[in-house]
Amino acid sequence: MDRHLTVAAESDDISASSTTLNDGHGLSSRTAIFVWLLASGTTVMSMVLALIGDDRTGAMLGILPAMTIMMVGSLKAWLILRYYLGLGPSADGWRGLFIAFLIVIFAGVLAAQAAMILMNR
Amino acid sequence: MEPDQDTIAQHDDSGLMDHDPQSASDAWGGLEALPGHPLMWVLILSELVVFGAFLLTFSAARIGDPAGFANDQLHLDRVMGGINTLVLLTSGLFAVFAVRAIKKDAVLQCRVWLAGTAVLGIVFLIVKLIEYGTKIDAGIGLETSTFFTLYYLITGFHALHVVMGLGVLGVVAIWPNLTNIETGTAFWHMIDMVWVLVFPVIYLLR
Amino acid sequence: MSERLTKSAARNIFYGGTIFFLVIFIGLTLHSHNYIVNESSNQDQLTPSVVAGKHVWERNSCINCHTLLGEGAYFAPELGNVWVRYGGQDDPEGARDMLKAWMAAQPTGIEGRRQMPQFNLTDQELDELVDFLKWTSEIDTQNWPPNEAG
Amino acid sequence: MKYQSQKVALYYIYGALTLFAAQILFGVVAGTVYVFPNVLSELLPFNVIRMIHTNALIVWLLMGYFGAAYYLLPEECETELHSPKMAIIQFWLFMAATAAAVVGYILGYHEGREFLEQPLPIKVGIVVVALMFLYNTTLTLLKGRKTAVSNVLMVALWFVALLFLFAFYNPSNLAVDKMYWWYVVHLWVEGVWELIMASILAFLMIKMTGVDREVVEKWLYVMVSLSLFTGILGTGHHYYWIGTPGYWQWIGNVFSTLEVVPFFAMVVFCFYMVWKGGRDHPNKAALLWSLGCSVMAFFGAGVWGFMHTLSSINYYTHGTQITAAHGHLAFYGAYVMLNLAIFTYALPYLRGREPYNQQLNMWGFWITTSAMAFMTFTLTFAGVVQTHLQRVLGMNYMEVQDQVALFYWMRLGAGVVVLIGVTMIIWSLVVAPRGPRVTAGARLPAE
Repeated sequence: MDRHLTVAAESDDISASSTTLNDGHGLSSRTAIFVWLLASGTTVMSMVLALIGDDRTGAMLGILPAMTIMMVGSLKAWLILRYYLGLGPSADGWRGLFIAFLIVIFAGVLAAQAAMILMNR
Repeated sequence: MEPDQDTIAQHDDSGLMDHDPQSASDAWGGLEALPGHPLMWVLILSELVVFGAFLLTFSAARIGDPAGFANDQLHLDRVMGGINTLVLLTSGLFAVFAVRAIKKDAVLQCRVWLAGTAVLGIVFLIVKLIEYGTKIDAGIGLETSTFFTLYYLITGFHALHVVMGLGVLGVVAIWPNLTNIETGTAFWHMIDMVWVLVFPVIYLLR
Repeated sequence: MSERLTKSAARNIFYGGTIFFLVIFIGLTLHSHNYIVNESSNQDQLTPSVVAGKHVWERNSCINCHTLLGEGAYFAPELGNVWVRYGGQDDPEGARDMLKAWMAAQPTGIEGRRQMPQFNLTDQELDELVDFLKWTSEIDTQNWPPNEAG
Repeated sequence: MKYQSQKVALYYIYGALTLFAAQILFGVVAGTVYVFPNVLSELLPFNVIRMIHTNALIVWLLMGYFGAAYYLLPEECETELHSPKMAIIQFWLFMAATAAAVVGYILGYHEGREFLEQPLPIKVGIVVVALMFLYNTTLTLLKGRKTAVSNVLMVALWFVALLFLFAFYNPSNLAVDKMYWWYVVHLWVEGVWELIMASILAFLMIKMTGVDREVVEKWLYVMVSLSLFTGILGTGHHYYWIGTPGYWQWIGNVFSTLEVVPFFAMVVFCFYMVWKGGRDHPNKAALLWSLGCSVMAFFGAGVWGFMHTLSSINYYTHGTQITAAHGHLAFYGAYVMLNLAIFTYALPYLRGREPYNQQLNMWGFWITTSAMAFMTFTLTFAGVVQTHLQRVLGMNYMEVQDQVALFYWMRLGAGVVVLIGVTMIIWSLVVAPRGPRVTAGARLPAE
C-alpha cells in the first residue's frame, strides 16, 4: 500500500506545480510530461509486478491486489481527466461528476470482486 | 386568411435576427465550462456512461462464473495490453502538445503533434488486430463464452472509437483553430481514459 | 465566445456521432445476418414448403392475433414453440395431425371464448404452415420462451 | 400564418384527425372483443380490427408530420412552399391509398408482417407520396433560410422514407426477416421519429416561449444527438430472442437503458424553456400539449420502456401485456400528443382566428391523458400477472387470459373514456365557435 500513498502525495504535488508553472498556454509541458511519466511508470510497474507474480493459474486475486490494480487504473484516468482534458478550476462541478464516475466504477468492480471472494470461501 | 403586414410583423419569432452574442454563448449552459465544443461533450459523456455500464456489467457477469472468466482471461496477452496502455498515454501527451502549439498559433507544429498522436493511434490498432488475430486463430470468437463476448464487445467498441478518433484528429488538423483542436483532443483523451479503465478490469483483475 | 461554439460544428458532431453508431449497427447486423444463416437457423432446411408456409402465415395475418417469437398481437398464444408444445419433437406425425385438426375445428363458437376464424386452408397449405411452424421452432432463440406455455 | 402556402397543412391536419378518430374507434372495438370474444367474430375478425387500429395510427401520425412540416417549413425557411399544388395532390394520393388499404384489409387483401401489412401497390404508393413530399420540402428548404429546426426535421423525414424501403425486403428466413423488420419499426419510433419530435417541440418552444432561437437550437442538437447515440444501438433490445446472436443482450441492456436520457432531456428542455421564456402565450392549450407530450413520452417511452428492456427481465415479459402497456403509452405520449400539440398551435393561425375552444381542448387533454395512463396501468397489471402465471409457473396461455379478464374490462372502460376525450379534442379543433375572423391589426399579441 505504500506505493499508493506516495503516488497520492505526488499527485498533490502536481496540482500545486501546475498552478505555478502555468505559462498562459494551459497545461505546462513540464506538468504534462510529469503526468505522462507518472502514468506510464505505474503502468510499467504494475505490468512487471503482474508478470513476476504471474503463475498463470487463473487463481483469483485477493482484495488488496485487486484494489491496487484498480487504484492505479483510476489514478491514471483521473490524471488524464484533470490534466490532459484540462478540467481546471472553471469546471468544478464537472470534476465532481467525473470523480463520482470513477468512484462508481472503482466501487462497483471491487464490490464484485469482494462478492466473488466471499462466495469462494 | 390573407396574411397582412401587421400579422407578419408581429409573428416574427424572436431571436434569430439580432440575437445578443452574450446570451448565445450562454446557450450551452454548463457544458460551456468544458474545453472544446459542448456537443462533443454530449458524445463524450454518453460514451463514458456506456463504457462505465459495460465495465460494471462485465464485473457483474463475472460473479456468475468466476472460474470461467479466470480461465478465459488466461488467453489474453497482458503485455500487449500494457504496451497499448503506454501507446495511448503517450499519444495523449502528444495531443496535449498539439493544443499547446495551437495556443501559440504554431499551426505546423500543432499538425506535427496531431500526426504523432494519430500514428500512435494506428500503432494501438495494429497491436489490437494482432491480439484479435491470435484469438481468432485459436478459434475464439464473439460467441465463444460470456467472457469473450464482452471482451470483443468492449475492446472492439473501444477500438472503433480509436478509428473514429483518427478521423476526428484528421478533421481538426485540416481546420486547426483552438476550439477544433480542443474538441478533437478531448475526444482522444476520452478514448485514452476509457482504455486506462478497460485494461485493468478486463486484462488484469482476476 | 459565440463564434467559437457554433451550431454548424454542433451539426457536424451530431452527424459524425450518428454515422459512427450507424456504421457499428450495420456492421453488427451484417454479422448477425451471417450468424442467423449459418448458425442459429436451419437455412439448409428452408424448403419450398417452409417458404410457402411463411406466406400462408402472412396471407392470413396470423401475427395480428398471435405472437411469433414474442412479436405480434397478444390476443392469442405464442406460436414460435407451438410445435414443441404439441409434442412435435417426439411425435411429428401426431403433432401435425393435431395442429391440422385444430385449424379445421375453428371457429369453436363457444360463448365467451376467443374465436379463431376459419381460414379454409387446403390440406397442402396446412402442411406448409405446419412445416413453417416446425422450422420456426428450431431457431436458436437463446432459450426463449422460458417454458412450453410460450 | 405568415405564408399562403402554409394553408396546405390544413388538409393534412383534417386528414390526420379523421384517421385518428378511426384509430380510436377500432381500438375500442378491439378492446370490446377482448371482453366479448364473440362480438363480430364472423364479420370482422380480431386480426383485421387490430391491423386497422395500428395502421391507422401510423398513417395518421405520418400525415400529421407531413402537415407539421408543411406548416413550419415556410416559416422556418422564410419562403413559400415550392409547390402547394403538389402538396395537395400528394395529400389526396395519400388519403386514397389509405382508404384503399383499409377497404382492402376488411376484404382480406393485405400482407402479413405486423405494421407493414399494406399490399405491394399501396407500399409503392407510399413511396411515391414520400418522394413527392421530400421533393417539395427539400426544394423549399434549399431556397430559403436554413435553421437547425428545419435541418433536423428534414434529415429525419428523409430517413423515415429511406428506412421504409426495408418494408419491401421480406426474406424467407423468418429470423432474418424479423431482424430487418426492426430497421423500419425501431429505427422509426426510437430513432428518427424522436428527431421529428425534438424539432417540432423546438419549433413550438421558439414560437410560444420567446426564448432565444440560439438557445433552443443548441438544446435541439443535444436532444437529437442523445436520441441517436443511444437509440441506434438500442435496437439491440429487439434482438434478444429472434435468432440473433447473444451479444445483443449486452448491447441492448446498455444502450436501451440510456434511451431514457433523451426523453428526460426533452422534459427538462420544455419546462426550462417555458420557465425561462416567462411569456404568456395566448394559446394555453398548445402549451399544455407540448409540456404534456414531453412528460408522457418520458413515462411511456422512457420509464415503461426501461421497465422491461433489460434482457433478464425481458426474457419473462417479452410479448406479454407489458409490451402492450408500454406500446400504448409510448405512442400516445410521444407521437400522438406531439401531433395534437402542433395541430392545436397551428389551427388558429391556419384558420385566421384567435385561439379558440381552449377550455374544451384542455379538458380533452386531461381526460384522454388520464384515461391513457389508467389503461397503461391496467395493462401493466395484466402483464405482471400474465408474466408470473404463464412465464414463471408455466400455466397455459388461455387459462391465464381468463385470470386477467378483469383488467381487460378496466382497459375497455379506459378506452371508452379515451374515445370521449378524443371526441372533445377533435371537436375543439375542428368546430370553431362562430364569430368574426381576426382582422388586420387585431391579431394576437406578438408571438
